[in-house]
Amino acid sequence: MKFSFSEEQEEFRSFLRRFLEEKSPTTEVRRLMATDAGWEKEQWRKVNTELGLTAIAIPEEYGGQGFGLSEQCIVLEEMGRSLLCAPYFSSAVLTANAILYGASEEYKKKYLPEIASGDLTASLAFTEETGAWGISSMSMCAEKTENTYRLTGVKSFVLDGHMSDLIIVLAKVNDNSGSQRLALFSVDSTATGLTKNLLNSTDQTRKLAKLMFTDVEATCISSEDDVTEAMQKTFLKSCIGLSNEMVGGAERLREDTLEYVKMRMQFGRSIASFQVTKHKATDMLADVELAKSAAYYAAAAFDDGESDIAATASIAKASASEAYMQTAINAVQMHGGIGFTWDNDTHLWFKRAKSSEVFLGTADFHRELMMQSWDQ
Amino acid sequence: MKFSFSEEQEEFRSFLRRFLEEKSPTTEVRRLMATDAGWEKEQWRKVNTELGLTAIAIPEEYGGQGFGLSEQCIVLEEMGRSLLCAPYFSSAVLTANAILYGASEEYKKKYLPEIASGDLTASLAFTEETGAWGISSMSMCAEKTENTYRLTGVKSFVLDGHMSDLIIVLAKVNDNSGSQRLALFSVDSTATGLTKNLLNSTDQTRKLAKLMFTDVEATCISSEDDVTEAMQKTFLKSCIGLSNEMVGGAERLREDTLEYVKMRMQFGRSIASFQVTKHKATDMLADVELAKSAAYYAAAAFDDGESDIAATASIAKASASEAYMQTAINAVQMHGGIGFTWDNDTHLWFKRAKSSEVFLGTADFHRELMMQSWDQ
Amino acid sequence: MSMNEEQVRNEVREWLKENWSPNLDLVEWRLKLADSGWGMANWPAEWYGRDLPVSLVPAIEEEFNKIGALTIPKSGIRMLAAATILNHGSDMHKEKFLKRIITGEDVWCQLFSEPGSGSDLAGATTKAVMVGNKWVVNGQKVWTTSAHKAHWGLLLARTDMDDTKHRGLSYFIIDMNQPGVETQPLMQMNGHASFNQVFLTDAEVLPDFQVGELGDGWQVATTTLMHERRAADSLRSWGQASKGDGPIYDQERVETETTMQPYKWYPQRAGRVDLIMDRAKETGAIKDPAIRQEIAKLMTLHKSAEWTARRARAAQEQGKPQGPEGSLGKLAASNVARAAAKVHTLISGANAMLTGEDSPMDGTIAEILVSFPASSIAGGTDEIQKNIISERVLNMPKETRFDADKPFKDIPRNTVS
Amino acid sequence: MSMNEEQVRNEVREWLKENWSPNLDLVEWRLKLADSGWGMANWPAEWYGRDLPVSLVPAIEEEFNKIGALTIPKSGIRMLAAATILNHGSDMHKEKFLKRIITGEDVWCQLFSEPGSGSDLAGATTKAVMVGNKWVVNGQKVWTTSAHKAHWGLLLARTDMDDTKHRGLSYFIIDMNQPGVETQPLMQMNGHASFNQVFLTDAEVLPDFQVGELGDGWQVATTTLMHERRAADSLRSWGQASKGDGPIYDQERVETETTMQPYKWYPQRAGRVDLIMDRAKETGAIKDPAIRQEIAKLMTLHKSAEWTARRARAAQEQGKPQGPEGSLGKLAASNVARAAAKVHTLISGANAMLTGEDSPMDGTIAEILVSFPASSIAGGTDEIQKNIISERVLNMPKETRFDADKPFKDIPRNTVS
Repeated sequence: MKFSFSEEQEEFRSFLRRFLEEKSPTTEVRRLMATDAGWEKEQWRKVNTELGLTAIAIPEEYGGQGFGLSEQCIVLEEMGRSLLCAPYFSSAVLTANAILYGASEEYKKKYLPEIASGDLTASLAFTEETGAWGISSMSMCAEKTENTYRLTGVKSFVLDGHMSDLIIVLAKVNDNSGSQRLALFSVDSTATGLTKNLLNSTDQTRKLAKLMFTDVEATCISSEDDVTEAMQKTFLKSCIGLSNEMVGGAERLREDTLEYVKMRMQFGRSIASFQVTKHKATDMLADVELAKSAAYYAAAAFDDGESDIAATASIAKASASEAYMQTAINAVQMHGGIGFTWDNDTHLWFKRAKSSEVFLGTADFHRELMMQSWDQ
Repeated sequence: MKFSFSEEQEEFRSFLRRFLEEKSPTTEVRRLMATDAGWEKEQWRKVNTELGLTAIAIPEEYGGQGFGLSEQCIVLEEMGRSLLCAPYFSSAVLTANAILYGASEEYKKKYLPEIASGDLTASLAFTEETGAWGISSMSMCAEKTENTYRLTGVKSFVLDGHMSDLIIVLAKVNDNSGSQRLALFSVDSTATGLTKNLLNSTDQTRKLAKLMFTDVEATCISSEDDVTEAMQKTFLKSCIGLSNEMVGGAERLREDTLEYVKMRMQFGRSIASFQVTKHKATDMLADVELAKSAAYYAAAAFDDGESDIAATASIAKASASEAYMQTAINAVQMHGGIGFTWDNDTHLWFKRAKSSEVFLGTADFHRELMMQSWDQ
Repeated sequence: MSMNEEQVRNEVREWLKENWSPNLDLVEWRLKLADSGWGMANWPAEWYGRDLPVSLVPAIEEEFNKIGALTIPKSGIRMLAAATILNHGSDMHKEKFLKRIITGEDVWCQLFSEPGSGSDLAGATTKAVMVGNKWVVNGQKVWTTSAHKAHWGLLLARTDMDDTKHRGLSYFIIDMNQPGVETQPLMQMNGHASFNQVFLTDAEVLPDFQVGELGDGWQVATTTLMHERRAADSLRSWGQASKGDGPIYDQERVETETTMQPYKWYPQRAGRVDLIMDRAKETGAIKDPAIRQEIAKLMTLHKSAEWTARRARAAQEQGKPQGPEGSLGKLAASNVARAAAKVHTLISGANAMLTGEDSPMDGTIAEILVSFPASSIAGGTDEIQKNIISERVLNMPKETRFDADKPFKDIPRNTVS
Repeated sequence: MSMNEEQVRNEVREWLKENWSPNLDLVEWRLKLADSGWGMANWPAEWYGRDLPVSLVPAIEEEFNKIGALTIPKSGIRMLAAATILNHGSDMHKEKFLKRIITGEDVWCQLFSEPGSGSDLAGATTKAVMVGNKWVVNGQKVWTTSAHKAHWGLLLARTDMDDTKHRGLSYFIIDMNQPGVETQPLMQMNGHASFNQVFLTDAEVLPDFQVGELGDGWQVATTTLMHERRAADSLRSWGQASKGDGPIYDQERVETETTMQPYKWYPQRAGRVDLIMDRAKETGAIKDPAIRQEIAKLMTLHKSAEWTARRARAAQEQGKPQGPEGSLGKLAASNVARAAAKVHTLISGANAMLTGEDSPMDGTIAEILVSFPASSIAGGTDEIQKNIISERVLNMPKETRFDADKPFKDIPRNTVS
C-alpha cells in the first residue's frame, strides 16, 4: 500500500491551508459560532466553489471529482485545523456516503450531484435520544402507507440538522413477515410534522439538532432491503474522516502551544527552556504524530480495500479521541491561566476536542469494536 | 475513626525497622532467596521469638497478643520494606485468619497457639491451577468416608506450601441434598498421597508451591456448614495485609531511588537537579503516599468494623498494586542501566512488586470487586 | 482539656449570654465582636483581639456555634489584608482598616498577578513612581477577584527598575474608587467571569499607604501569599452560611451569596466525584464493564486522596510535624478533577457534547467538562507545585536561577501576555 | 529505474554468475567480495569498495538475494569500527583492519560507557597516559557486548584532565588479548549476561593505534555513535541468517547464532505484542471486558507506532526530508514494551508470578516481565531521547550546561557507579 502523500497532494494541502487561514481566522470562527446557523451560505459557497470541496470524494458519475477518502481526508484535516464553520462533515461525509452506499441509483443521481456542487446541504439523522452510535440500536420505525412512508419519533445529535435542506433518516421497517430491516428515508427539511430544535452544544463550532417527527411524510431511498451493511461502511468511513479532521485540530493546538511556550518568559527565561516543558512538548508531538499515522493509514487502507478496515477505522478514532483531548488538556495547562480565558483561542479547539472525543463514539467504544472484529 | 499511629505504634515500627535492617540486609535476602526453602528455621525463630511477630494479631485466648490488624500491618509494612524471607504471610496472615474465622473452637485451640508461638508453620491452599482468586471458583471436592474426608486434586500458588508443617485446604463438600458447600480441611504436610512441588517464581523471595493431592486423608475443621463468609473475611483481611506489605516495599524503593539520584552525577551536575527527575520523584512520592493512606485506612477500618470494608480492602489492594509496580518501573528507569543489573538491589523489589501486583488479584480484578460492592 | 480552655469557654459563654441576639443588625453584632475581642480572639488585645493562642479559636467558635451565634468569616481577601496589615502595617493602617475588615463593610482585592507574570509573581512590571508627594501607578493587573466591588486593593508594584527583581518591589494599599483604576471582567472558557483585569493609569497612592519599607514589597507579599495558601485549603468548607431564623442570618446569607458568586463553578472545577455513582446508575453506564473500571480508578484516586488528607489532619491534631502526605492535596485534587471529567464524559456519552438546559443536570455536567482544567492551574500550577514539593519536601536541588542577581531591567521578560 | 542502476545490476549479475557458489567456504567467499568490491560497494574503490552511492546498495543486495548469494552483514560493532576507521583512521588502520572486518574473522567491541558515565559518555574518566613509547590505559568500562570474544576494542579515554571535558578525550584501538584487559560478564535482572565489564589495568596501546588527533576523541566517537544509532534501527531485521542448503549457509547460521546470542532476549524486551491475541484467546482472558480494553489500547499504540515507522520510511523513499515522525520510534517502542508487559500480566494472571518451565510459553512470558524495563534505558534513556527531540526536532532551548568550559578535573562527578 502506498503510504505517503504525493507531491500533488502536498501542494493541494498547502494551498488549502493558506486559503483557510485567510478565510477562516479565529475572529471569523468566533463570529460564526455565535450565530444559530453556525455558518453563512454565501461565504461557504465562495470557499466551496473555488475549491470544489464537497465534490472531491463523490464519484464522477454523480457529478463529483472522484477522488478517494485519502484526498477528502486532507480537506478534513485542514478544516479541523482551521475550525472552518461549514456544513461539510454533515453533507459531504455522513450524508453523501449514506446515499452513496445505501441509496438506489435513482436517488444517488438525484442527490449526489447537488451535494457535490454544494447547492444542497444534507444531514444524516441516525442517532436517537439515547445517544448510542451503533447502527443496530436505532429504534425509530417507519410506517408504510399506500405510496409512501410516515415517520414518527425523535432523532438527536443530528449534525447541522437544524439548517440542512435535506434530511436523510435511518429507520426500521416492519416486514410482512414480522421481522425488521433498516432503511433510508429522505425528508424535506420543511416537511409538515417535522420540528427542528437546535441543541445547546459546548462546542459552538459544531451545531447539533434534535429532530422531532410527528407523522412526517418520507420517501424510502434504499437500494436494498436492508442498509445495515451500507450504514456500517458509512459509519466507519465517517470515523476515518473525523479522525483526520481531529488530528488537524490537534496538530494546530500543538503548534500554537509550542510557539507560545517559546515566546513566554517567566523567571527570566523562556518557559520552553524548562526540561519539564520540553518533555511535555515531546510527548505532545508523539501523541499527535502517532494519531496522524493512524488517521492517514486508515484513509489509505480504506481506499485500498483492506480487509481489516473496521478495526483500522476504530484504531484511528480511538487514537484521535485520546490524542486530541490530551493535547487540548496539555495546551490549556501550558498556556497557564491565560489558556483558560475566553479571549484566548485555545478553548475553541479544546471544546472541539471534547465534542469529537464523543461524536461517533468514545475511545472505549471503539476499543470494544476493534476487539469484536479481531475476536470472531 | 482514629487514623494516625500512636506513639507506641511509631516506636514499635522504629524498633522493628532497625531490627530488620540488621537481621535482613539484602545480602541475607539474596542468600536465602537462592535456597529452595526460602527461609531458615533457626534464624526466623530468633527474629520471631524476640518480637512475637506471629502472635501479634492472634487473640489472647488463643495464645496471641490480641492486637488489631493495624498493628499487624506495621509488621507487614516493615517486612515488605526489608523483604524479610520468612513464612509470615502464609502462617500468620492467610492461614491464621482462615482458622480464626472458619475453624471450630476445637481447632482454633489446637492450631492458633502453635502458630502464635511460631512453632508451627502453616499454608492456606485455596487457589487452584486456573489461578483464580475468587473464593467461589474453587473446584476441589472432598469425599466423605466413614470417619474422615479424602482429598484429590491440585492446589497451586500456595504460599510457602512446599515447606509448611500444616496445610489448610479449602474444598467443596457434596451435601446429601446434592448441593455443595465450602469447608476447611487440615492436612499434615507429610500425609500420604500429597506431592509438593516448589514452583519457579520470578520473585525468589516469595516461594509458591503446587500441591497435588491423591486420595489424601484430611480432617474437616470448619466451624460452620459453609465457610464462604469466613473465607471472604480472610481474603479481604489478607488483601489489606498485603497492601501494607506492598507500600512498605514501595516506600523503600522510592527512598533508595531518591538517594541514588541525589548522589549520581551526569553532565557535571546531580541528576536530581534535572527538573524532569524532580517531577518524577514527586509523582513517585504521591503514588506511594496515596497508596499508604489507603492501606493504613483499610487496616484501621477493618479494626473498626466499617461496613464498606470489602470495597475499602479492594481500593487498598488496587492502589498498592499500581503504586508499587509503577514505583518499581520508575526506580529501574531512574537508576539507568545499573538498575537493570543483577548486582543492584532494585530488581529484588521490582520482582516483589510484580508478584504482589498479581497475588490475591490484580488491580483490574479488585476494581470490579469494588464496583460489585457499590452497585448492589 | 486544659484548664485554660475551660476558662476561656466559660468566659465566652458568659459574654455570649449577655450580648448575642439574632435580632441584631449584622454590622452592629460584628462591632460588638470587634470591641470585645471575641471576633478575632487570636489578634492582639490592642487591635480587636484578646491575645489568645490560635489553638483556642476552635473552642471559642464551638461555643458560638452551640447557641447559633455568628462568628467572623475567616476567609476572603479581606482577611489576607488583615493578616498583612497586622504583620507589616503601620498603626494608621491598623486603625483605619482592621475594624471595617471585621465588620465586612469594606471589600478588598489583591493586585499581584500580571499578564506577564503568572507563575512568577515577583516579575511584576506595574510601576509606582513618586510624583510630587504621591505615588503614581501605571500597569495592568489580572486574576483579581471582586475588583469591581472592592474599596481597597493590595498592590505589588515596582519602585526600582535598577535593583534586583525581588528588591525592586514595594507594597501599597490602593483606593479602588478613583479615576485611574479601571476594572474589566475577564471571561473564562466556561463562560463565568470570576476574575477581573485591572488597568492602572496614573492611579494615585498616598505615601502613608505604603506597607513595609520601600523595596520590601516582595517580603510583605509573601505574608499575604502564605495566608492565601491556608485560606485556599479551607475554601471548600467556607461559604456555608449559618443556618438560623432571624434578620441577622438573612443578612449573612446575602453577604455569603454575594461573596461566593465568583466561585459558583468551583465544585464543578473539582470534578464532582459526588455525582459519579448516581449518574452511572441513572444512565445505565454502570453496566458497562469498561466504564466500571474507569469509575473504580477514579474512586480509588479520590478515596486515597481523601484518606491522605485525613491522615495529614490526624497527624496535625496529634501535634506531629507535617509529613509529606500534607503537601500532596493540591496535586491529587488536579488528578481527581481530570479523571472525574473523563469519567463524566464516558457516562454521559453523546450528551457530553451538550450544555445548558440540554445537558445532563441542567448544565452541571457540561460545566465540569470545561472547568476542570483550572484545577491544575489556579493557585499555582501543578508544575510549580511539583517544583516546590521536590525542593522543600524531597530536598532536591533548586532550579538554577537566571533572574536573582541582576538589575530587573536586564532580565528578559514578556511585556504583554 | 535510472540507467546507472540497470548497469550496476547487470554487472553484479555477471560477477555473481562467475563467482558465487554455495560450496565455498564463508571466509573464502567474503574475500572474493572484499577483493571485487561487491561486498561493500559504497566503500572507496581503494578500500574493498566500488565508490558507488549508498542508494544503490539495496539494488545490489536484491541481486544477491535473487540467487541466494550471501551478502556481508551490515551490522554489529565491527561495522561501526569500519565506519570510524574509514572516516578517521590512518592508512595503516585501513590496511590492517578493514579486510578482516569484511571476512568477519575479527570480533570488535566498543569501550565507551563507564559506570560513572552512562547517559553522559563524554564524562569518561578512563585515563591513557603516555609512558615511554606506549599509551598506558587504566579505568573501567561497562555495557560492552562481546568483550570476552573481541580481538579489538574501540576505546574512548581521557588524555588530558586539564582540558575541557570534550577536548580531553582521545580515541584508540586497543588489543583485547593482553594481560591488562580483564573481562567480566555483567548479569542483568533477567538472568542474561549480554554485556561485560572491562577492567583496564596498565593495558597498553601503541601510538599508531590512536584514531584521529590527540584530543579529538569525542569527535571520532560521534561518528561511531551516529552509525550505532542507525544500526540500532535495523537491529530487528538483522540476524536473520540466509536460508539455503550448502556448507556456506551452515557456516553463516553458526556465525549469526553466535553473534545474536547476547540479544536472545531482545524480542521479549520489546514486549512481544505478537503473542498477545493468541495468549488472550488461549487463556480465555479475551472474554474479560476490562482486559479487552487494555489489549485494544496496546494494539492501538503498537499499530500507530508501526504505521508511523512506515510513514517515515515512505517519506524517506520519496526522498523527502525527515519529518518529526522519524524521530519517535524509540520512544514509542518503550511505551509499547511497557504496555505489553502490563497486558501480558493481566492475561497471565497468577501465572505471571512464575518463571522457567512453570511459566507460560516455557518462560517467555516471564522473560518479558523482567526485560521490558531495558527498552527505555538501553541505547539512550527515554529522558535523553526527549531532550534530543525537543531540542533538535522542536527547536526548544538547550539545557544550560555546567560542564562545557571548565577543565575536566574541576567538574563534579561520580568516581564509582
